[in-house]
Amino acid sequence: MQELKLFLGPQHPGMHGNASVHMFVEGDIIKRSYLLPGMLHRGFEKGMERHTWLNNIGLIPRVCVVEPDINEMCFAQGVETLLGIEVPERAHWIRMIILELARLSIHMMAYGGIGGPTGLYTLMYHAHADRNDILNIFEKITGHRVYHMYIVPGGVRKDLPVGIEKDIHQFLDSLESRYAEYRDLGIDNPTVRARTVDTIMLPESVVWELGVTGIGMRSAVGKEYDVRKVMPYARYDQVEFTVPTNTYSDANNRIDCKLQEILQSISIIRQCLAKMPEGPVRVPLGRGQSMRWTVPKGYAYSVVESSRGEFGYFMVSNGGTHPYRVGVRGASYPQGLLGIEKYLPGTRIDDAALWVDTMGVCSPEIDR
Amino acid sequence: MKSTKFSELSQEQVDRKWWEIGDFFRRNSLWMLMYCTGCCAIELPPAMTSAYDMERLGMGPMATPRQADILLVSGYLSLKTLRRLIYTYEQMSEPKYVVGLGSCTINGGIYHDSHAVINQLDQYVPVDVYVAGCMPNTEAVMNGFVDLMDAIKHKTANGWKKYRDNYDWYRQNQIASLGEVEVHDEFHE
Amino acid sequence: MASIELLLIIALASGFLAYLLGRVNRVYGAIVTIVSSMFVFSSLAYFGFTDSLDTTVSILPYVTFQVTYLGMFFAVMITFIYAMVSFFNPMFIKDYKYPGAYSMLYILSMAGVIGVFFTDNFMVMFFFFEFIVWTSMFLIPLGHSRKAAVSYYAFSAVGSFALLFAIFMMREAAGSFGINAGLAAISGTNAIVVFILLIVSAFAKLGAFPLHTWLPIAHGNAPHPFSPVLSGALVKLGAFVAVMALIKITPNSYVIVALDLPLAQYLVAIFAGLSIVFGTLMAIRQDDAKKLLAYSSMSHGGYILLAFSLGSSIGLSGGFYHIVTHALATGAAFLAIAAVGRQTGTTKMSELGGVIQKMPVTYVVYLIAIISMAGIPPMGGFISKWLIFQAVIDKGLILLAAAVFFGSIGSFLYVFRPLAALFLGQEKPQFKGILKEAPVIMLIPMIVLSGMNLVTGIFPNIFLQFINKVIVELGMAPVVLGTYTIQGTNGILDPLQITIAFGIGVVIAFIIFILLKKSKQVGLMDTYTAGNFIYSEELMHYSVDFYAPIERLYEKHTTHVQDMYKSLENKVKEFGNVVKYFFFTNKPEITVFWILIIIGALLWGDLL
Amino acid sequence: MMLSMLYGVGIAFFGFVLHTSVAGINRKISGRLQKRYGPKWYQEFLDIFKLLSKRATSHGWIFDFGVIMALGGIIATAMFIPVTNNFLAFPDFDNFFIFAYLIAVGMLGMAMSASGSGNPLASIGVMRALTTMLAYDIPYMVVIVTIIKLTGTSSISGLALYQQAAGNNWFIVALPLGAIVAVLALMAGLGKKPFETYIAPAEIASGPLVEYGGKQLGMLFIMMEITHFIEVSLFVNLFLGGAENIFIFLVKYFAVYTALSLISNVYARFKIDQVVLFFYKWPLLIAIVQGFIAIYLGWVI
Amino acid sequence: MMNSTNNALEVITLVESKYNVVKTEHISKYQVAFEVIREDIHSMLNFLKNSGWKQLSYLSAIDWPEEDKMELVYIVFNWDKGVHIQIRSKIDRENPEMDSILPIFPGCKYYEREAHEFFGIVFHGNPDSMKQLILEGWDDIPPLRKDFDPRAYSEAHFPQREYTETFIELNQQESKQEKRAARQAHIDEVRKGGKK
Repeated sequence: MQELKLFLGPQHPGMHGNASVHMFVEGDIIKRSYLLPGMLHRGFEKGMERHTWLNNIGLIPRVCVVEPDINEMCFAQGVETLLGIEVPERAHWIRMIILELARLSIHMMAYGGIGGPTGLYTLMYHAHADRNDILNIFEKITGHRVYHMYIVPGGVRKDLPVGIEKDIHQFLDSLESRYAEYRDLGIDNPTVRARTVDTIMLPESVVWELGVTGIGMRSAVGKEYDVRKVMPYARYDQVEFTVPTNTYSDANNRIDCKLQEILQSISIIRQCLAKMPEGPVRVPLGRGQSMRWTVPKGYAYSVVESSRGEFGYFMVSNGGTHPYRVGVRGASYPQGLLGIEKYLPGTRIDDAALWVDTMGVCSPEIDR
Repeated sequence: MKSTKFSELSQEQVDRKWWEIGDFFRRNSLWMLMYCTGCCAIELPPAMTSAYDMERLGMGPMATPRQADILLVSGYLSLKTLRRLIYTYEQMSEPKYVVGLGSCTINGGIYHDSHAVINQLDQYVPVDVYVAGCMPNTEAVMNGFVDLMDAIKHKTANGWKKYRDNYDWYRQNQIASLGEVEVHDEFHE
Repeated sequence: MASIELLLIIALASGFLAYLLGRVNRVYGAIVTIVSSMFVFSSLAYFGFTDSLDTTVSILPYVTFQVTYLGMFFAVMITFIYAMVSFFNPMFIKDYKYPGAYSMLYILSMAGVIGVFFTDNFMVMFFFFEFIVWTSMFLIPLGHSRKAAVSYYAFSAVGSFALLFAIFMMREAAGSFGINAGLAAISGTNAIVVFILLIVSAFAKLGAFPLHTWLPIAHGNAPHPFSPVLSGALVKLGAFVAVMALIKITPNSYVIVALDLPLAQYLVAIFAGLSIVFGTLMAIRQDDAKKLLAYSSMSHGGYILLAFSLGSSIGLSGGFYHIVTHALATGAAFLAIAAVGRQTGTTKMSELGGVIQKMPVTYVVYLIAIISMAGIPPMGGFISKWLIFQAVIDKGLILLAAAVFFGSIGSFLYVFRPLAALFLGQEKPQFKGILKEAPVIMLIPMIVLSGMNLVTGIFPNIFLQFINKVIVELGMAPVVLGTYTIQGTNGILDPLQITIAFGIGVVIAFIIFILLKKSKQVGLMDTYTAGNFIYSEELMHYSVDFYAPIERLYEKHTTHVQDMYKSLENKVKEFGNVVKYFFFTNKPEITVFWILIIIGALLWGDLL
Repeated sequence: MMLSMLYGVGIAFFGFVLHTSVAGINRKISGRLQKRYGPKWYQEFLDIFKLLSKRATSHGWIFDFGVIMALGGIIATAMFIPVTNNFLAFPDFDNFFIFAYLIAVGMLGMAMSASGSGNPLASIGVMRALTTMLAYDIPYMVVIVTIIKLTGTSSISGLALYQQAAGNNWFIVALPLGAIVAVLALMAGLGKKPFETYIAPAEIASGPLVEYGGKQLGMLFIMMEITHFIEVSLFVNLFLGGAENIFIFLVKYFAVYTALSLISNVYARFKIDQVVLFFYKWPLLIAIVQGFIAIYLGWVI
Repeated sequence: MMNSTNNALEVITLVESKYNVVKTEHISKYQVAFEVIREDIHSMLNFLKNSGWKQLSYLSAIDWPEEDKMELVYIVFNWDKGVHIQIRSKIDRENPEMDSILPIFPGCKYYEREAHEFFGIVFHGNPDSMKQLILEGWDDIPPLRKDFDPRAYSEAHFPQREYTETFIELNQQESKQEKRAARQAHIDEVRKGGKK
């Protein structure tokens, strides 16, 4: 046997989240590899069948840990589609603010996250310091730092607190003023460029073969393939933003897209704060006791653009008080499982952690 | 006044003195294992980085179980993780401490009826400090660490001794829930 | 008084005795090799150091002897290696097809060594030179590779013919075959030609760049116990020739003023530097431990040549001392690998692992050997490398200094690889239970060599004083030596002091270690695997492509020299085919015709 | 002889205390750079003593023996360090090559012990460490050869005295190109980013240290602190003109180490072959050019 | 892309013209669902892929024990048109079998493997689909089937925390008034500056 077996995760500093990449290595080139998922399997899809429609609000943020608001939005949209109700206007805008703040938070975390595999810890510390401000804003809005349970079917849980606009503006301004610094420290840093330029490629053919979405797809295909643009939900069709794209998808360009999206999100939040109308933020889904609310029979697939791509909930109702079946399409499912099996081989063990990181593999949404 | 002459102390007392000195160093330099077992791990980066800066307490993340002192069980444990957690725990060098974060480690939390998630961590490995909440705030996490330091100071954090003494009991529980603790299948030649 | 002639005859006779006894029982023949080589070594060493060797000749025709310090230095060192390695013969003799022949050839090649170094006649020297080449050539294919023998012979032939031409040119100049007379008489353009011829001969024997390709083939495929002899002893014949060329002939070439070095010496130094770098790079990427050590011999041969070519007395003493330390170190390393090869049946690093658990003594021997080879105190390699560094820096040769340091740091890389891949790590499942420590008779020479490695590192002055005599004989100023210290050109070295400091450091570390809590013993499979379970030893042992990242930087450029020889080989083959076509066709009359023409040309060609 | 040996042990201990404190202070400084409070300045001591108090695991005798050999070799090396003009154990015997090669005993011991743990990651880490050493040592050695050729001595204290005698004409000024190379090599030698390829937690889980815990790790930490002390004080003596008294030494030492760790904080880690290419491209060329300029043309500022 | 409503209708006419669809649903302007017979799925997916629905977004199953059927769902997506198409088909529940769509969408490999693991559906032509992916050492019926009860499984396998009675009693003994009084006393003390 000429091969050596190395592991990236679950208990490894290079792996974010609890999953394991098994790598068969010759010299320092990976010859075969696969992901061993399931270490975060909680039986979500089964668990959702066992909770009522409203009880599920407490469960769904926990599907994907780093990005809980996407799940809430996805679930809320699906229920609204099944029910055929329309959400109040203000709720749409608040949802957009929350979603974009969440996107900022995860992008800051992911951008700081390249500090891990490349060893640039200063970047990580700075990015996390700024992300903590976002969490504080969330705490002011929703009462919780991470699992907000704020976007609920029918709107949002309650209105924005008074004076939060000032906090948000202040944070956005400070982040925008530090944007150039982040670029200098991160992707324009010569040592980071040495690690990321022209490595960890994702060609367009691979994108279509695997079904990669999100930044990975857009940086390879060069078109604005973003759910917010292609099939706008909430009020994304009423704000102006561009989706950063590229036709040469190496690690550096993918991180670059991520950084540009930060600027776009800042602009979207500002537009939302300016355009947001007054009014109610929530409509009830039914009458009577909320635990007995039912949802009409039907199938719905609800999609939201997460930071890693198309995030979807496939929901089936049989007309009862509980969802009949909820299937979760994790955005990183294709690159996480099939991508690691087919396209991680050939890279070097130095790059494995960076591969997993820049492809945006998130284990909780794979395992569920 | 009690004499502190070295010769008059019994071997046991000398050992205890050494142990107390060791405890001082141990509680001021707690290295935790970088193992994100569950979702509570998302509150660890703020705790580790600039916002709360765990390092001022002498704590830091460590790469491998051999080097680490604390095993941080951050949240729910699926069966697959529990196997690896026990394996990792047994690899750590003594004295070792376990901190359970989140209500899932206490009683299963929101996943109490799941087919894949265990309900009570201290059936399988001894836990020194629990931090309740779903998920616990960063402040609560930090407070948990301070509690652990106090526990070390007052010699109540001796889960590793319990594990050594009651190894059969723990093993029996592990096998009852997991079937086999160390799996042989196609993933593990 | 002991006569050299007598020793030579004893050696030759015991060779035939070994053959005869070997026909009866193969082990007896091998034991004769031990007795004979030990006898020859001890009498040479004893009588040599008491200055009581007799040079009179009464039986052998045409042979005359002289005792020089230079010859004795080489002869004693090489016979020591022969004597040590001979202890391995009884354990390996079972594997050979012709055991009697092996024992005989082993002793005969040693007899040739005596002849080469003690004769004062070029023709006799050449005879014994060829004697060694032929005997060792028949020894190599016993390791089941005829290609290795052919390759060895081809390069040896280049060296031999170069030497022969040089000898004839010196005969022309001096009128006799006397060594001293011949070397003294040569001058002018002839001197340059003889210099080049001798250097080619030395390069071919030492395996220096670009005449190195035979080294890995011959060393790697020779029988396990013969590889240390080849690498530790016989290769040093080249150094002997190089000394003759570089020190005794001084062609009046252009002297580079800035370097204070003649151009000819500088060119040799550059080739030596190239062999250091090339040998290091190639050794890094070998998978067979014996080939790795063969390339390391090439690199160390470069060190020796470089030291000689600098022409200063400190460089000379460094070169001579490096011959000693390298012979001891590489001998011990080869013996350790041979022991592993005997116990496991392979010397490939990718097939082995965890040998240390069953062969700890062999491991320690190898460890000491590589510490010496890498030039780390307190072993002998450090002293000789230190002396060479002094000489290089004294001349201010920046590029060569870079090459020397490259070889020195690079040697950490390649010697560490067998240590990690072959000895350490997990035991391979196929060797579990069957692997044992080598027998005691094999451990004796290994331990003796390790002890010598230590002694050369701690008390180098014992040897350096003798080397000073050699240097004085060659007409240079001796190196300044204290009781324990060596005075270099820009610093003093006290090896004993370093050793004591190291000992104190280890004692302190050991006290710290022993005072602290006892550790828990765990197996080698209970390691960090990022929390995953693994059960196969083979998947845990890192031994293939050990230095992959650095190998990748130059792996495309490693075969240029081999390609050159390959194309040369093809040309020779084609030429042979042409000759065959013309001369040896199916029609006998054509062959007869050509033979007649050649005979005619030989007989009456001069008349025309 | 015995007295100077004891003196040498004292220097090694001094080096350990000094570097551990300086490294602790530097952790705090880096903490401030990273927008946080940072640990206590004596945190490194706490870490080491804590490790020594733990019950470790051992993978066989070579695992332990390598650690002892590593620490012993490094202590032996540190004994030869001249701290100031008068604070040194072996005047005239502090030959540069002793440091260059005796330090390798420690490295070899650690490498052996790490490989003896049977973990492939440790072997990969050792491979990277050796490769990095091959990369940075050649340019560094060329610079040192230039200096030795210029001054005619290879004694470290002799070199420091030479610089002081020349009116504090430090080699960092006199040989500016060589000094750049030396700083880069020092960064690699100290294992600072961007050359920190062999620890690389995210790639190979702290490399050679992967299997250590408890007292073995504690001893290796002591060994590393003393190694860093040796390397930084060699730089101080070779390029910054040594020190007349202990305060000057402390100031120079602290300045050098702090500057390096600050620089390293804003760089990511190279891949291992990038390190080799980096050092064999410009630093080697610069070092050779510097050597030619200084030795054959005699241009020394 | 603003005319997605038309896109959805276009898809319906496109598919209905070519295939014999059991049931068509127009869920929203970005989403269309077809229920087809099992034999049509491969050619339909192939047809849709060639028409631009290049991405397989989701593949899973639904368990219908009352009808004794297992329903397979394929969701494909076209990024230019912006329409998700659900293709559903019911297969036998007792012996669920299906041919893999691996030749059409290579990305389905792990979806099918997961569907096998959670529903017990056998996909012919998918080489690794019978191996375990997410669960490890599973010894019960596939967990996402409706007749699997996770609570019973959990109670059988994982010990629950037992809250001892004394604990509960202690809490009950301490009435709300007492608690309030204690809290008030504490606040007073803090105001006085006695305790922190």
